[in-house]
Amino acid sequence: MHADAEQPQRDQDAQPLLSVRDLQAYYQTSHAGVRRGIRAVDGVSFAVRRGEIYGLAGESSSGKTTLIKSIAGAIRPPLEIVGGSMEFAFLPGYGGLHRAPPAELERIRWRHLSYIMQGSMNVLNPVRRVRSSFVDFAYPHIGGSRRRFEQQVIAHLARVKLDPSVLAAFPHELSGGMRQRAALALATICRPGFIIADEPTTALDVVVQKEVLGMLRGIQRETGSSVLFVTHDMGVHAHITDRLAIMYAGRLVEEAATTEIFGNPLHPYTRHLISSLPRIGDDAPRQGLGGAPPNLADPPSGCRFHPRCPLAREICRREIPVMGESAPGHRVACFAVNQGERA
Amino acid sequence: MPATTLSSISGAALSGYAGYVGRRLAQFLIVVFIGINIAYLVTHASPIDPVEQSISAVTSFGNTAPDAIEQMRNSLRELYGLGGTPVQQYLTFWKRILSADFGPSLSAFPTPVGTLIVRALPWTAGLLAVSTLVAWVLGNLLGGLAGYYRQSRGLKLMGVIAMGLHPIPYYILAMLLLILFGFIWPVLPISGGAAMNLPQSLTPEYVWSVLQHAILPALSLILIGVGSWFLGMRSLVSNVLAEDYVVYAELAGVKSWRILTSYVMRNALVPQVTGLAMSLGGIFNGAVITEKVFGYPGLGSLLVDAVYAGDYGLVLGVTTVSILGVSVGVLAIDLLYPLLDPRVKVG
Amino acid sequence: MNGLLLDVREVSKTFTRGGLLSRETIVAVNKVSFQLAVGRPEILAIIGESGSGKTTLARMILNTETPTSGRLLLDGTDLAAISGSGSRRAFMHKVQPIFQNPFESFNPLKRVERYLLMTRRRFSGTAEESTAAAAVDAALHKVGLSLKEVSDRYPHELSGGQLQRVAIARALLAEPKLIVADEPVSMIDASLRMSIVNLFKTLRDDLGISIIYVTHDLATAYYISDRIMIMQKGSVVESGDARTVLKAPRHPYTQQLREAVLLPEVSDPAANVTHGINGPISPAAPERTT
Amino acid sequence: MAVFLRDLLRYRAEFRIGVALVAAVLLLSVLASFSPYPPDSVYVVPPDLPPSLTYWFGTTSRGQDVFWQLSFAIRNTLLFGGTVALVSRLVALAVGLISGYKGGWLDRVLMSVNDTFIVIPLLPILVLFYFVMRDRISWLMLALIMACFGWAYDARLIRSVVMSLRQREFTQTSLFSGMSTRQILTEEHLPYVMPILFSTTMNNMVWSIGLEVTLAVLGFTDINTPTIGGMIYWANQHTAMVAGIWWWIAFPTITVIMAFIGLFLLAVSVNAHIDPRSRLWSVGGAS
Repeated sequence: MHADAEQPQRDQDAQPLLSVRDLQAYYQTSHAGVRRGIRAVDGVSFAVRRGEIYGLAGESSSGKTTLIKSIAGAIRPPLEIVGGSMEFAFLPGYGGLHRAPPAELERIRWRHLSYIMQGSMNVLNPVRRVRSSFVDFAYPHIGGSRRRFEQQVIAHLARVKLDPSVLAAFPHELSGGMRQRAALALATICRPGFIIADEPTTALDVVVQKEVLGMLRGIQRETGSSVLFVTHDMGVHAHITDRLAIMYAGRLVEEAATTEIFGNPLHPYTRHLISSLPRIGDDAPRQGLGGAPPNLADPPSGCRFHPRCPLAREICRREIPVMGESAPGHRVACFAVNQGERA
Repeated sequence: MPATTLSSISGAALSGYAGYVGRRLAQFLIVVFIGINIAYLVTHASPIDPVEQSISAVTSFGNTAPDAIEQMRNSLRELYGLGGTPVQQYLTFWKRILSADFGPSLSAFPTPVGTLIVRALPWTAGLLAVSTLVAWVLGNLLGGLAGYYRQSRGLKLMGVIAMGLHPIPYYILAMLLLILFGFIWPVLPISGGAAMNLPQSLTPEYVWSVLQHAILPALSLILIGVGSWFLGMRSLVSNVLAEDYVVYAELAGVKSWRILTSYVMRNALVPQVTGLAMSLGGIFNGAVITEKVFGYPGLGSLLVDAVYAGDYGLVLGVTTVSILGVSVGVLAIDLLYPLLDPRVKVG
Repeated sequence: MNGLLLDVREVSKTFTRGGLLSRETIVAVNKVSFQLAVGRPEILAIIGESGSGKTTLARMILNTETPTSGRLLLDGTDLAAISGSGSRRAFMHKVQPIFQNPFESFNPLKRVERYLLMTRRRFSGTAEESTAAAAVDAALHKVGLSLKEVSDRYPHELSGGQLQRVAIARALLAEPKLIVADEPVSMIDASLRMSIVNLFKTLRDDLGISIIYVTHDLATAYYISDRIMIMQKGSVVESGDARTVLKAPRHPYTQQLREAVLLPEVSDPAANVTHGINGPISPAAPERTT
Repeated sequence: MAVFLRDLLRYRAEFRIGVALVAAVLLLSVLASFSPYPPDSVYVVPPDLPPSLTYWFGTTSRGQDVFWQLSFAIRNTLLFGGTVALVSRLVALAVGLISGYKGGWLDRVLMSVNDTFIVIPLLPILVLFYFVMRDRISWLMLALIMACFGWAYDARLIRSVVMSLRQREFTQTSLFSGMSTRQILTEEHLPYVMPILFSTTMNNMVWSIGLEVTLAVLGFTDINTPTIGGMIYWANQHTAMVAGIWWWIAFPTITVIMAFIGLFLLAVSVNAHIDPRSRLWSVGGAS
């Protein structure tokens, strides 16, 4: 239903490429007969439109990694999808990669959906040349003669400013930045409609990071892919994403256009995240947030942020706030912000 | 800019390989040096005179005239460099080894020890090479499959069998095979290298006989080898499966057999090559005893029989050749290693 | 007093890799010099990317790495002259480290208070158990914790922020004059990071401890440091007052670094096309939450 | 430690089987103290009797009761393996800890020697040793010389563990908390080395007992002290298999195989329980 709420978009945007509805993903462990659940993702809904870079921000215990794993279909015990669905437009009717049959997965992988992983440094097979990774990953989808394929790869490598000689190199012979650019080329060579990027530049030095982000942006513009971009780094989000969702303790707390999030943050947690970041040239003192991120095996009742929230009130302890639209396209889950509409 | 970086890097890789070869050669020389010194220490630091040992062993077989014994004693002393100061003895020892001259064999007088060893060497080398290779390939293949298809019942059962086989010493397994095929189900020759009545030649009958005779000794070496490579590979594969490049290839929908071969097994094999080099000494020990059990005419039988016959020169010769042979084998594997792992260590 | 607390003179460190036939030399730190004055506590940031040599330099100051050439003097004592447990302890009494990964800073098999009590026992000279506990508690209070919260806890039972506070409290128990902190907040969650950063300011202002803050992050360096040094491939390319250098960098490399910092604000609203709602964006949020 | 053992017993079938096998073998060896016959006397019972209620495992051609002879043999054999393991542990621990913690040229020298000892084929050297010692060889002497060779593989394992521990930040924290090198190695690092020490002890016993059996069967040890290998040696001397006295060979063989598999399972399960990646140390073996 929230998809309806975002209707003011043009028609082609009306059908999102990915819609996640009320997703619940728990780590269920059964140790010595005692069942324990870590509610890493607990009721998350959002939609990624065609041709946008959708950002997801959150700290280490926010559940963003679990969310990515669930969407990517990399669900292995003890992780379990307890409820909700994740529907891709190019894979309709299954409610998630984990429910799709292998033949369907084979059809969409790399053609429609690709990944840039957190440990991108280590995604290339260390004992084989870079060329073979391109052949293994992309050739089955592109086909044609091997020579034409190689020319296509070389042309694509030029987009990330890599020399063709990279293909004959082993991964350890490349610098970190070169490897990351090779991984970026590998993930985009089939022009997939959807790219999941999980902390793709976290391990890079700042200068290289900016360069790689620019390349990702360029390729995305050119191919019109959608990107789900996950990082804890708000600076990166500000630089590259179109829309941005903030996650805290397994739930979304705010979602809006990136300009709106940084220009007019509403949730107390988002406000803190942005205001606490130091900036060169600004000498105002910054404050840390009291308390600590909650233990997801035993999360606080009501709003999970309430123990650390300066605006917390009685209702926050009892009830779970739902995402309400405070302005067109700006959703926030906070009683203090939404009280006009709610109570 | 990337092109320049690359060429300079591959230059470094090349010098890295040269460095690697240099280090392996140095280690080879160290092994041989220490090994030969241990042999020297064992023979010279013992309170018992090996010459007297030999003589008492030889004389215990029959009556020998006293002056013949005295003559033998002197020639042995001279032969094994037991005269002179310790420094002189040490130098003589090395001189003999470097010139591969161990004198005549006592037990097969006057055949030189060298000739006996050269005659036995191909048997041992052939048996070892074939059985080690078969065991390594088979064990890694099955172990790799067992690590990848963890649910397969057949492979699980194989794991249990491997756990039972791996810790059994070569002698016990060889004996069990001997009992099985010698007493309970006598279909295979249980002794010798080939049928006695056939002349050594390349005729099909002779070759067939050699192969038949090799089955049991090879089988006992292979069974234990397969068990240990199987277990090692299985645990390596389960580690490699968690590596980013494997997870990523799975996400990319790379075909399963390709992931198994080019990603999982290919990477897990790298430490197994090092493992092969490191266990060569142990495998050789196994070959020695297996040869003795099956009366196979290789270095192992030669060594044991030389001890029974009190043939000092032969024992020393076989020991030295063993150290040298195993070291050469290790060096060969080490030099092949970069073919499998492009990341030859520079450090 | 106007001596030097730390005097780094033309320090270099080279690593050689390879054996007899191929030898490769890597210059990790190349003739770096700087001083910290006694009685004038300050925060000095050493900034660099990976491979800049900043961590090697920090290790040489901590005397866990010996320089290939050059000298380091702490309070007039040459670090190269330190040998034997007595002088080593005297050195650690003056300099203490803080590490990057709070979860790795303590042995996972041991309770964290072990390190607090051990530090107290080794550096205070008294073996009295009850005063030790009181001293540990006092140190923990300085970082916003108490012995009650920490005692009997294993590292995995504490959060990253708490562990980093414990690590700082442990360093304080040696009553050092200098703390060398290598990327101390890069692995701390965003919501907790600033409280740790502010803690360093408190240590400087209230306890008079000088701090060498090693980082790749220009923004936090600007926020807390008095002086900065920019390192590139082992050499210091620019140094000086933090505000001056970072506001108006002179060296091209510093300018490049400064350019590459991604600000937590949308600089070019046209770049983000989805929605039209924007306006002038103030650097700080309009309403502060605390 | 108690929790560790409890978890092992509860979750690892290999460990349970291993404990059962080793316990059975140990029980048999303890029974040696209650033997009605001295270990080295012969012709105390009627020879060549098959297993019966009186002589559970039968009797030998030398007039010995196989059951009691076996209990002496397995006791001596385990004692031999234990001695080799104990002595070689001391060397392996010292070399591994020092090499791993100190690093530098000392490490390079020690590892060069170490790799040599891994590679050298030991059996010919032990045979050579027997050749020059002959009847003066005692089991203790053999145990010591085998211990001199049996440490290398495990020293490398311990070294790799210590090397990775040294890299970890808590080692620096310990150092700056004022701990001495000895204290860091014994209090901070040893707990990580202990499980490996345990599993290598088991593997080392398997190795040394296997070699001892081999040497004894060939007659290259002190054949008058009853050991498993010694029993098989005498059985072979009396051509027991040909004569159909199978129990003389079967029972020692079964017992020693039980010991091997039991010890090996203990090693494997402890290894898997603590660190599934422990085998990966050999990746660095080529450097």
